[in-house]
Amino acid sequence: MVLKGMKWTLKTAMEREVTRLFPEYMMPLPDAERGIHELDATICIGCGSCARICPNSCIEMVPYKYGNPLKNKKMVFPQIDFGRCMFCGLCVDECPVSCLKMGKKVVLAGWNRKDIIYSPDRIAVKKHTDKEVAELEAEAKRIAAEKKKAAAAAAKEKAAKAKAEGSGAEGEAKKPAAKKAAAEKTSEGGA
Amino acid sequence: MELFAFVETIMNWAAQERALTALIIGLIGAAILSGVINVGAMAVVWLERKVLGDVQSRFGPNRTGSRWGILQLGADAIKLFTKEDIIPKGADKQVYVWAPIVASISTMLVAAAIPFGALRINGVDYPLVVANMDISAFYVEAVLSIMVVAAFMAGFSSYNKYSLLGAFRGMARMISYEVPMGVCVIGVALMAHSLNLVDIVESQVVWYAFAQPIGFVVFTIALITDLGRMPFDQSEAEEELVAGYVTEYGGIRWGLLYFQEYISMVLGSILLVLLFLGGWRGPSIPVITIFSPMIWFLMKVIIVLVFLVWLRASVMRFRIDQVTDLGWKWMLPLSLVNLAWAVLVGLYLA
Amino acid sequence: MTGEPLAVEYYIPLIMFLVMGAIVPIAALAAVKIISPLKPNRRKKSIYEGGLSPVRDARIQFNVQYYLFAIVFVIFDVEVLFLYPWIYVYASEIMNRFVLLGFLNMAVVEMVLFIAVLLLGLLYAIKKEALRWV
Amino acid sequence: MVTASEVLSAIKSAFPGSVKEERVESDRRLWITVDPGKLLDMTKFLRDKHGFDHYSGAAGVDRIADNLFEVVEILTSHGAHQVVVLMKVKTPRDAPSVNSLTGLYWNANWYEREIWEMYGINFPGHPELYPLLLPDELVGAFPWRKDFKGYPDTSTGRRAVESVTSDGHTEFTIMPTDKEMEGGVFQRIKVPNFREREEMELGSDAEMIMHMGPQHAVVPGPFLLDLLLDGERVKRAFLDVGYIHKGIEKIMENRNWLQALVYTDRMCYMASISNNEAYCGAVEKLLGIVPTERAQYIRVILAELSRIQSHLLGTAEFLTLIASAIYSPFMYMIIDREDVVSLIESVTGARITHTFVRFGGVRNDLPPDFKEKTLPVLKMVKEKTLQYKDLLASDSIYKKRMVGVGVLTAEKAKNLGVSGPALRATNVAYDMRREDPHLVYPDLDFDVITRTAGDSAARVEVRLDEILESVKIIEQCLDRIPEGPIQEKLPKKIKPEPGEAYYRVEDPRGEMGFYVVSDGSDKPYRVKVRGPVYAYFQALPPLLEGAYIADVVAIAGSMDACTSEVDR
Repeated sequence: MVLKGMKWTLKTAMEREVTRLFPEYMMPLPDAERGIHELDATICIGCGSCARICPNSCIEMVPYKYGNPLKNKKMVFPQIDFGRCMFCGLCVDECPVSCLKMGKKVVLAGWNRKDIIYSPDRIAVKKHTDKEVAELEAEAKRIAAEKKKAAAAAAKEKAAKAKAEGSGAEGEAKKPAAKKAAAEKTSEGGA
Repeated sequence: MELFAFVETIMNWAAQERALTALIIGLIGAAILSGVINVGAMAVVWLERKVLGDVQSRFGPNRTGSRWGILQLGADAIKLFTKEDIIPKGADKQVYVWAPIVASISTMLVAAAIPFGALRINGVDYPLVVANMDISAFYVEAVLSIMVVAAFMAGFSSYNKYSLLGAFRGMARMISYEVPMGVCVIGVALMAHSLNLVDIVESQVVWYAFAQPIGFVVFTIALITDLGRMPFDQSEAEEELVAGYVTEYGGIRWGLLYFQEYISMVLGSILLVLLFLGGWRGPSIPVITIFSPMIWFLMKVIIVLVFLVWLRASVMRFRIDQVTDLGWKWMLPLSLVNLAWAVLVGLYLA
Repeated sequence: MTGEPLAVEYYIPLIMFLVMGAIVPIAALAAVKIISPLKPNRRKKSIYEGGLSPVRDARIQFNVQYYLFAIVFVIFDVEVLFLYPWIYVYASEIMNRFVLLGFLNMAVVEMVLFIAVLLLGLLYAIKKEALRWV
Repeated sequence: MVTASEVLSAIKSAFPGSVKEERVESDRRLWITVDPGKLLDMTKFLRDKHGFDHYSGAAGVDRIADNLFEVVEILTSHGAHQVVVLMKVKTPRDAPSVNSLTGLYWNANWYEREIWEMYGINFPGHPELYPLLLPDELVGAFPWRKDFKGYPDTSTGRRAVESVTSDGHTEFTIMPTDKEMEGGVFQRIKVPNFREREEMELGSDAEMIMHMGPQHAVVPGPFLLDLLLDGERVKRAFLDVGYIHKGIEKIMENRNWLQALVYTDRMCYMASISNNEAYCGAVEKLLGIVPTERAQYIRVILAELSRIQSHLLGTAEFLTLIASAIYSPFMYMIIDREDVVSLIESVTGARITHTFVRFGGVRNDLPPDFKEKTLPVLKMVKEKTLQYKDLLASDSIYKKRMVGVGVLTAEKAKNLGVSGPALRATNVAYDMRREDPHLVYPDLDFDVITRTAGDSAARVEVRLDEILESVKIIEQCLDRIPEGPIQEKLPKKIKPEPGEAYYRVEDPRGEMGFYVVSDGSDKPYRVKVRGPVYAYFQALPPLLEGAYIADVVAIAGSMDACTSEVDR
């Protein structure tokens, strides 16, 4: 007979509801949750690995002010189009400095498609202030200047050496060209 | 000539003073009752959602109008009234348009003859009924099945295969259960020695549910079938036929058909209470003695309604051939057994 | 024909209810006509059948099995109709005079015979699979 | 036990000189390339003499560099032995033609149709070589060939043409480009379309064809089930799929090995761990690595959790089909499933599309309190499952509706090529976890659930019992799981050696196989998915004949189908 089912439903009617009224009560999320990305702008090096691995090409590297110019030479940071993101987490795995994480924030709504393209500023959980950036930039300039000096010195030395040992700097010259070619290739892939 | 004589009688009657009274009573009763049953049906829609929610560990309506969602129906009504009114191409327009109206008429006609409780004054119950006919039980049972005609009209005119099958299923179901239902009513009438619903209620010193247990069960099942509730809702089985006979209806037309279903659910529950559960009979409650029959009556009706909803949440659907089989091979013989029992009790033991 | 047995008072309210039952939906439809927008087009008016246009139309010839159902129903509905007046008769004074063997009420006997014949018919219909759903 | 080398020598002695290439990968895998002329005889020989009674599928591969097409026929056995023969037939690219195996295996039908429409390989002897997945406009474009430029040609930049109809609706049509029309790249193949084929079957005026789908309550996703009805009985059923065909196999060819993993999730969200696992297993074979032991245990735990949630949802959906969405035990199963999904989420971080399995390991380790959290849930699942079994067994309406409905005999089921619970309900104990041992399954103690009735009720019972078995497996795994790394060392750039691999796992719905071809680059050359639901769907029309409409719903529901995987 059907009485067992009826008994069960009656029993449940006496119990408390399990539904949560969503905006008021959010379900507890685990630590491993893959929610909206969180960017630590202070350590991002702008390498673009995340943009390259993204299967949906939803990450774009865009310029952003409040990062660390010491580490991120071009000052480009990931901007994520959540309209296309499928939260697979490959970008997080790929990040060499673990600056990109996925947090527990999952509520994602906007009036139009542009609203859910999150700029680096919106996903950044840690960023530098204007003052810090200025200091870091100064620092970067200083280091760059030092490096230039050192490089010049090294070049001088090298030149001196080269003069002594013959031509050995050809390999050095080739490397940047190869890098440039690789960068072009990836930008094509991203588009 | 007969017709002429009839007209003459009516004219004669209309010349009397009682005519005016009857007309006024009829009009007021119709207006009040149509309001009451509509509000009642709205309450039932809300009740169903809430009970289903409870049974399934959900909340049910909980946003519109406080935690209890009491304004949900108002919101739904506004939506239905502002929806575009479209008649599908290929539909038989006249029949299509008339189906909801016929449904509405059928429920109103049932409501006319059904007592909606009673008031107790000086120990006497005065039933609240507009047309207190001698054969009201017979009349109600007859008019209740007009609803299925409306459903058939709706399904058949829609020019849609789901609707067509739904209409056929609805008709076959009604056909299979109308006879057992009628025989059960006869069993009750036998014991009460009357076909008047008021008399039937008043004769229930023992509820007929106890006096005729088989009849009670058969009648309940037949009633659920007639109302098209689970587990007998094959005509609108949404997993097979989408929405059955209302598939092509939209907006307010759908709303009317849907609403009539709930009204007939209320009326059906009332009928069950009147015939088998002692109607408004019950001990007087002090202080509000005058309303005590009303309270008993409403309580019973609500219990029946909740039972119907609860049943819907906890049983599976029969297949249509199993339904007709059940009707012809089990319900009909069982109802006859009940009739025999009623004859025995009514004739020799009483 | 006189005025009394017709009990017209009972039927006048019924007409009122009938009118009321028709007025409510018609009023609702009229209200919708005023309130709601109406911009029909081919797609909105098309038949819903799983999202595709139907193969052939829905006006098919019905299987004869459906009519068998209806016929069996008509027979039994007549039976029920006969039973209703019988309620009033079987226990009446007149019938109490026709009693067989001291306890068999003739009205009951007649009805038992009547129903038995119909039940035989039902058995036959079931046996012949007239009540098998198609 | 029969091994692959024994099968190979038997073939060689029976058909000397017809085996062109051979590779015995292991005891259970045999790769041979055979003479196209001998294909039919050899298959017949294998089927009749060596118990290869299960045609598992076929894959087309476009070897554009060699100017060849390859068709890989995958033959296995229902329990007689565990050898999988992958039989390759090569056919020239300009006039491709391979003999059809439909005469030997009924279920070769759809696989060959798919290869025909995607690659244009002709199958002489096929009874109904009609398009299956592609829309009418694309038939004849052969989109999975390697030289396919996109349709319309993406290089010309022309996309769908927008037009406004008379009643103000915007319609999009995809037209072939002029270049394609002129150049003959686009050859329209004249075949009767689906509707024309079914209208041919319409007989008397009392019959009608009713659509169930693509937008209908019965279907778990958009597919079209057309019923030729006489009264309420189904005379014939027609099935049309491809409404949400995503071309995942082709997309995977254009992503690198790791990115392609993401798409396996989306094939069937109810079984995403199994799909991940099947793909990663195949790639691991190519890479020649074995996942660490802890990773293997984690994979098993999650796969079984995923099986539990899938079976719970499958049963719940099935109940809505025979009862209604209001039927409460449906909700109760969903509620129970939520707990299981939350458990999976606590490890993977996602609720349905996990992207969790990695080559040689898994993405995350188990959270520290995983065992403490899991055991109560397992206990609850066990209790509830027993209650559900009890409920269904005691419900007389359910028994009336389901017992003896949609009966599959063992013979018929094998012939139709179904697998998983539907096959096991016919008393064939065919389970990939036993047939093709992977991960740590051989070490675990569990039963393969079978039933004898083969009807819809038996299929549901098998599912509910499998939940209990999965609980058992997880409990064992939680006890035994060792400490250690969760990720094997991988090369920095994943570039497997040229080669191919076939790996199959037990999906919640049955046999899920991945056939992966590598050409040594960082992208898969070809990925072929052999999904269980594809086989279920193909078996559906013959199963539905003679049923009532209400039973159609029940039978389709008891198969626990997932359209998304069919239209992968």
